[in-house]
Amino acid sequence: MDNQRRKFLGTMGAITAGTLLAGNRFAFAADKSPIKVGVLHSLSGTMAISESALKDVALMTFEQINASGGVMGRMIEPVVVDPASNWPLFAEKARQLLTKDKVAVVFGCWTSVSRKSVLPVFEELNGLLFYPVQYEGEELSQNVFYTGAAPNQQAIPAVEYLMSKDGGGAKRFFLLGTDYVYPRTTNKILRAFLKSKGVKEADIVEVYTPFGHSDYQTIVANIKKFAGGGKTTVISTINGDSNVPFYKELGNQGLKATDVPVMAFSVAEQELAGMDAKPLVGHLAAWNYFESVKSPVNIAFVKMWKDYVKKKGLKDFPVTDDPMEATYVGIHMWKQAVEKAHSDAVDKVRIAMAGQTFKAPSGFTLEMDKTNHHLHKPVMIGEIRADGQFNVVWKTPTTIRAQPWSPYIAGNEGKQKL
Amino acid sequence: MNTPVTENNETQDGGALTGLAHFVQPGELDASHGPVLYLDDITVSFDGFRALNQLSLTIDNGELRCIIGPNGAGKTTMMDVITGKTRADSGTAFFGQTLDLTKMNEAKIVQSGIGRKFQKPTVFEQHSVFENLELAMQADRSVWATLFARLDSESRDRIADTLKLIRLQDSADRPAGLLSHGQKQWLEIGMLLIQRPKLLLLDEPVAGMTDEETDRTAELFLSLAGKHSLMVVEHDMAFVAQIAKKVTVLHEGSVLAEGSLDQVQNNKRVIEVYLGR
Amino acid sequence: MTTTYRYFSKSVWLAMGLLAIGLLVVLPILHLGVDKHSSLYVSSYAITLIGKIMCYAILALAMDLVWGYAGILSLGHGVFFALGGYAFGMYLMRGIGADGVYHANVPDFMVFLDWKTLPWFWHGTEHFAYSLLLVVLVPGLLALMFGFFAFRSRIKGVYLSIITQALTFAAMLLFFRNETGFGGNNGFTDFKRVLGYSITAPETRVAIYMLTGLVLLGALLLGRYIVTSKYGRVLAAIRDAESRVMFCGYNPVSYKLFIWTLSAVLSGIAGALYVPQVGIINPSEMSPANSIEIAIWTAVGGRATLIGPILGAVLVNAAKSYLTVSFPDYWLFFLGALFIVVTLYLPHGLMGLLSALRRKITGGWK
Amino acid sequence: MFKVEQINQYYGGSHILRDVGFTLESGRVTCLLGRNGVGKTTLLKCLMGLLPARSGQIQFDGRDITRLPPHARAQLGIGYVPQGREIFPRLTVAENLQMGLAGLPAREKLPPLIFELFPVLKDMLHRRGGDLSGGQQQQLSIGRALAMRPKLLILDEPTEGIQPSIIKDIERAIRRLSGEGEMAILLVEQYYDFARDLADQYLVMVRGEIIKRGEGRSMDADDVRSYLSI
Amino acid sequence: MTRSAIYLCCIVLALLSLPARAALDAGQLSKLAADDNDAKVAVVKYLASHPSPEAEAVLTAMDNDALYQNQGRLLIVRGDQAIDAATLQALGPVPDSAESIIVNNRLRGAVQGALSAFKLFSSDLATRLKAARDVKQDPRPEQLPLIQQALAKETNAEIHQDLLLAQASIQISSSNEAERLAAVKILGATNNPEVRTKLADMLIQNNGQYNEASPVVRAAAQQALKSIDLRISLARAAASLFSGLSLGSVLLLAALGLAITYGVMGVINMAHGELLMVGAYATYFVQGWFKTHLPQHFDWYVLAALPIAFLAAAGVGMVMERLVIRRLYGRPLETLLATWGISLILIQLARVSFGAQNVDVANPSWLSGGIEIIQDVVLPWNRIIILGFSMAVLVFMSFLLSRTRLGLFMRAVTQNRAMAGALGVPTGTVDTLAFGLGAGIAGLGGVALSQISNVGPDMGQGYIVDSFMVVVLGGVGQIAGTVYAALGLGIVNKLLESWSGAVIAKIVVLVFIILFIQKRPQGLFALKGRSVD
Repeated sequence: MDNQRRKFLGTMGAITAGTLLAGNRFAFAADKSPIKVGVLHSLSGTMAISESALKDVALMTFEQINASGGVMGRMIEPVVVDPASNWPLFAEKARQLLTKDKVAVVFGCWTSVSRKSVLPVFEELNGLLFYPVQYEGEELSQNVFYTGAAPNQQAIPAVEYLMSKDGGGAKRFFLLGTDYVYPRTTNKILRAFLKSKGVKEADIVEVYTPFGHSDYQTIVANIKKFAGGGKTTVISTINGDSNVPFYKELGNQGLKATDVPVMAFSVAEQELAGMDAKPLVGHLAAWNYFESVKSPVNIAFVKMWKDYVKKKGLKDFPVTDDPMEATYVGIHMWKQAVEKAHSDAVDKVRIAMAGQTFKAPSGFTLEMDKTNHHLHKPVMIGEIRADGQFNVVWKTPTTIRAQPWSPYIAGNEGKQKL
Repeated sequence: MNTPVTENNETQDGGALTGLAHFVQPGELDASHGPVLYLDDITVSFDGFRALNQLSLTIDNGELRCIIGPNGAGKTTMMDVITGKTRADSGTAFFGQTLDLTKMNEAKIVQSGIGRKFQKPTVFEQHSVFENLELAMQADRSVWATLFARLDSESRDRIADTLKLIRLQDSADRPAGLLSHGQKQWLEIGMLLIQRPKLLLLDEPVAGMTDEETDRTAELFLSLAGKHSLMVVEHDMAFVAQIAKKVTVLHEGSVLAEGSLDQVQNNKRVIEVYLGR
Repeated sequence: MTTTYRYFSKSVWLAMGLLAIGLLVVLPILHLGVDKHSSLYVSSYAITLIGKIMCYAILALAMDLVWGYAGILSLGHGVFFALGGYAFGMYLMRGIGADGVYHANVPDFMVFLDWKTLPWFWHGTEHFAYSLLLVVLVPGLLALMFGFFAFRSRIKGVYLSIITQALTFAAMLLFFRNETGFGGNNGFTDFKRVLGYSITAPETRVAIYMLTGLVLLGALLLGRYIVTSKYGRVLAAIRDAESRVMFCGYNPVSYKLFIWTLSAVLSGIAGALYVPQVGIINPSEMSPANSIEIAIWTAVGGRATLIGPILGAVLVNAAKSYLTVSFPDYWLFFLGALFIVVTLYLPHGLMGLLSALRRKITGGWK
Repeated sequence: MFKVEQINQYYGGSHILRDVGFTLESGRVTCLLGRNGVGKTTLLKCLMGLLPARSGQIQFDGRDITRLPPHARAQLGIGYVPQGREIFPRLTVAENLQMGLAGLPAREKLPPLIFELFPVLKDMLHRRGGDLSGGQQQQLSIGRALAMRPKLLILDEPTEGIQPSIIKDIERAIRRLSGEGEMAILLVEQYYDFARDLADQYLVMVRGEIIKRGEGRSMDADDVRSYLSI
Repeated sequence: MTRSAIYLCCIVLALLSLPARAALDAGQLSKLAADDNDAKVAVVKYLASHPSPEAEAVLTAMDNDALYQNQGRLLIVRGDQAIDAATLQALGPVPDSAESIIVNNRLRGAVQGALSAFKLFSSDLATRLKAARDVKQDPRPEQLPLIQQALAKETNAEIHQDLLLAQASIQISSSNEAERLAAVKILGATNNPEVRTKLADMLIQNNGQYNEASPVVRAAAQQALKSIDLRISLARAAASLFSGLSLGSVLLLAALGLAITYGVMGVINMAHGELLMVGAYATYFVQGWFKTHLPQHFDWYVLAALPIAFLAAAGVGMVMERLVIRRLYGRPLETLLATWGISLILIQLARVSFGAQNVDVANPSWLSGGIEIIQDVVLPWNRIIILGFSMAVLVFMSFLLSRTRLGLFMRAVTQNRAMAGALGVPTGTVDTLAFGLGAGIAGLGGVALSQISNVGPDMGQGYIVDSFMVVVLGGVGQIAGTVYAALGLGIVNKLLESWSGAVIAKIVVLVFIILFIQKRPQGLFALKGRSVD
């Protein structure tokens, strides 16, 4: 029904626009119909907690682009669907977006499993997916642009920082994660990396908890025990809801960041807004962007989001974070690529994407790698402040090229290109 | 009972050889000598309350026995023990001379030839009358057999006969749930009969029946006696008078009196329990 | 509600036949034989969506057999469905061969875990026939074991429902573990081929789709045979008056066990058909919420009707597909309200509603 | 003050109560006699509203109470001592008695009359109801009904399975209650002597019908006994 | 720490007693504005060695993220006023161009170490005690001179002991054998795990050489290790028992409401988890109200939240009962499905009205931190209080059930509904109220959960399976059984977790429950009697 009406309005719009622009000297001006783009983020179920803000930031970005004249003069028409944190439903919705709604591009997914679920669909139907979340790597697809960080753009610099004098010169590593692929792979890479740095096997512990685990008493006690053996740091790949009980337990059992800092890869401003940050001061996170970055682009970006949340009466937290920035960057790069290619056709856009640059809120100019579909990104380490923001305590001087295939995993040599 | 001592000894261990005349299959009824049901010293208690108190009772082959007694005398519990629904705390219960009821489960007990009608009529209300009888009919009860079961003409005839007997020919295809109370009682009796049980336990079979239905039930029971053994629990004294040869009065979990209706009615203790106190 | 339904009236047979032809013959032709830009073209979206819903319909039918006919409400049928899916998924994973991202001899996720060789329970899964055997045996044996203990202990009603929920929850946690050897949270994805054919080829898709349709049809006929057999009547009798059935000389344990196991096997087969069509199997299929939803499809359609659960599965899932696009923020309200309305006002589901309407029109039942 | 007219009740397909009607007066004991299964208890359930009557009317103090739920009837002042006592087994004796006050305002206390009639209850206040002997439970059940200060007291076979000494107590209690003249009492019995000793009027029920009624003193003469004996 | 630095410190300490001190060296301070952390650490060390109000002010400001720089000048920001860091003179409002000086963990550690060393000289006993504790727990070599200085002056025995331990913890690495021996001898009384590691390290042989050359010291170390290990293992055992009890109390709070609605009334309420959620959101709501209206009493918001959460959840529960559950009595399986529908609606309602994300519910100060039974073995206050709270709820519930008229009616209705009605109990109203009570108790559980876990729309889903397991295991209708089952499951789960990891522990517990129920279908505390089926 709704689609029908939309289609009708779209056609009417195109006809009107076409009439108005008759005689325009540009050959492509005839096509002023809206470009449909898909938004594939869970709005219900367990992942809604993370993904719903990405849907809103995407809609905000579309609005911004439309307000400034659209893409090649064509308006963006978003098609929002709810895959409900249900992985097979992700695949179904992806297929629907590509075959029924015929969207030019899809922005979406958060978890690895959702990406893995839709990947065959995008490859089969030659669709285009922009994936905005940091992930474990070990994947490369013609049909996906990865705007989040690969492990070498997050995990490895973070550990290097922890081992440095400023990071506290960590000697022992407690790798704590939720039991799924991202933590497993990340920790595997880290283990190999640590070994290459001369860290002994006995100084690394890996512990995994089930999804939704909420009782971290034993684990925090074990961290303390482990920390008795020397300068220790915790590298947390705990995901989602479990972070709140983990950090609460940490605070209440008196584990201080100055003694045993926790470096998290899945905790950003949005997550912190959902917990009391005061006991967490000094704990760390590694990202490619923090809201507290003081670049003019970022100040505008943060203001735009805050205004948008207010204007729309959204329930989202008026803070920005890395995946939101990655979504924002991805959409803009796609727009640039479409304009460069003079077409929204997937094959043309894909070619145009290579080497695309964009001045990102992180204060750096990000570049889409010419060959591996990943962004060159800066790496930043932030320490949690009492107000739920991060102090950027360290950052790379320039952007870093992604290595989706970690050299620390056997058999990955020479795989960095598509 | 006057069963020879030797045979009694044999039956104690489940019974392989009874007497010299015939060989008995374990698990099959042997009531060729004496009582079809033999209860001795049965005690059942719930939460300290003794529902049955050292109850001893025997029913002969082909006998029609009426059991009466005030509420709470233990009639239903006794039936529960016989049919394996309740386990006795102590005492022995034999069906025939070889089948130890205390060691069998409900289904086994039924298969060996004891049929029971509940106080509240329980029929399969969603099934038709015909199907009710079909399910109750003696047949192979294994899952496979029922999966591939086909009704042969003999079975159809038996169902038709039973329908006639219980006067439900015209309702054969109606769901049992739509029958009147009395009809349900009849259907349940029919479901017992079609199992061809050796012993029928009937708990208040005429409750809720019209006078006419009651009379017909009495007729039916009298005609069954001899071929089957019947144990009827009933309060309706007119009905009891119609059918009873021998009456047992239960009181507080054990037998208070036993004998013909006359004897029982004139028994001092019975009068005391029922009227005097 | 009256007595057992007539299985089925002539018009139902006719409708079913037409529907089967439409789904199994016409749609595939419109997908394969018609030009993509034609208005008659049936998209791969429609084919996979219908295929998926048909898998759910088989699952709902399996649920109906135990719940509708035997009165056993399982809140853990997802585990059987998922086990079937995993069993066939193992075959599909092996079918990837060395085409995975690591070009290794073991599935990619094992490379993450540094497993050099396949664990023992993966042996033989490269054989299609063996994996089909697993599809049947694994859910079947689990159901048999669980059912044997549960029914023997006379656990029924809500108790049984709750422990089936615990069963699927425990299984979900087990499969989430990466060390268990089934790919953890990511499960199995990225399948390449089945029996040597590319899994994304339209012909393969249509073949699996048609197979699903045939299995659904077969399951329906099997279900009809079972519930109209004497066995089916005994089963319904157990549901309505278990003690009476015992006093008719039947042992309810074996009766329940048979239908329970059969239902688990059917669920497993549905899972096996589901996996190649949706392209992923992961432990969330075993989440208690998913299993409860299966019960809802069955309740919405109408228990103990065979057709009803199929109808319910189709309607609820179609509504879900539609509402998650049109009203993404509100579809949970619809779903929740549906649960409540059906249980409160439609205790016999849509089929009950239909027959009530028919009675109203024709005046009186039958 | 309590009037029953043309009550009918069915169970399944069978007619359990057939046009039952009678009236009860304050200060008088009415005995309803009949064997097991004639429908006495069903009738009482209809009077209490536990089983709504299919047809007919029940009036209490001139008010039609046929459609009232049980608790509303209790609040109007109908006390019920059911067959089998129906003591709350896991409540203490004191709590069981408190339950008798359920229909009254919270400040009401137990009338001392209860302990005068059944002194044994006083010693057992903290025992669980389920642990009492049958006779004690019967006294408790009557005491519980008296706690609500009923205008009509219904007793269903209070002598069933009770030892003679307690039957004497109960008899004394009923006599005293009726003697005070403020209460109508409906006593359902099978125990002829007990009924005869107490009855001001009697009703005999057979197969759901009241087939005989009369004054209590004429019971012997009317050969009521024959309807009860076996 | 080099020897020269120690000398330097000694000289500095000698200066401490000088009456008048100059303001801080602005040149030194300005290095704080630079990006070089090594330089910053050096400044902190400089400040640590110049105890003065200015130094303390600067360090405190750094610790609180209140140190700013404006064009190379260091400012301490208090509210919206700026103070010159070197002179502590007020400078008026904070200029817009001021930038915060970022203090990372390394600096913060140094800052806090310096501050606690300063506080060793405080005239306030409590401050000194706390400082001594901090120093004992985290002794830093650069603190040694200050510690020794303090030791010389300290009169309080407890503080003295702490300082001795701190000194020994540092001197254990001394190159002087006598100092080491003295240190090791004292250290049997420490609980510091790092010290323990150092002691253990002495006894390790490397290439045939003990790390500690002196056999006397080794013997003492052996002795010290023994007494430390005994104490630590006792404390750890106590702590793991506690964590089991604590998990049990959480399970109990989650399940108690269900013990009424399911156990007593026989209603399968799949929306039970969402009633917990209602309680938790009510807590969030009250917290927000306190933040805006009563910020000075913020710490007490949790207490105020208790009745609100109870009423909110009870209200939702009563509405549920009236509108849906009432019509489904005697149809447990349908109730199950309908309440599942209700749970979906409640989740989405929460999502629509509060957003999909978790909301922030802070622990008030009296629920933060914990009791340290020995160093690094802490029993957190929130868990202790929740343990106590669960017992209080239990008492509250049993009071309601056993001492009030409503409770009496409820028990009577569940034992014999018809008879209760015949005695004048409006059974329908009692059902509603009883369900409200069960729901309200779930709401109280929600308040407790908000203090240890996340508060979000989906939070209830995580508890529903666990709660049902507890009630079923304990035996339906058995409040006492529920208590034993909850605490037992908590302890078993925690024991298993330390042995096999969290995932396996949970699976094993579930499988155990499934098997147990096969064996005893009526749960731990079965009701015996005729009415079993």
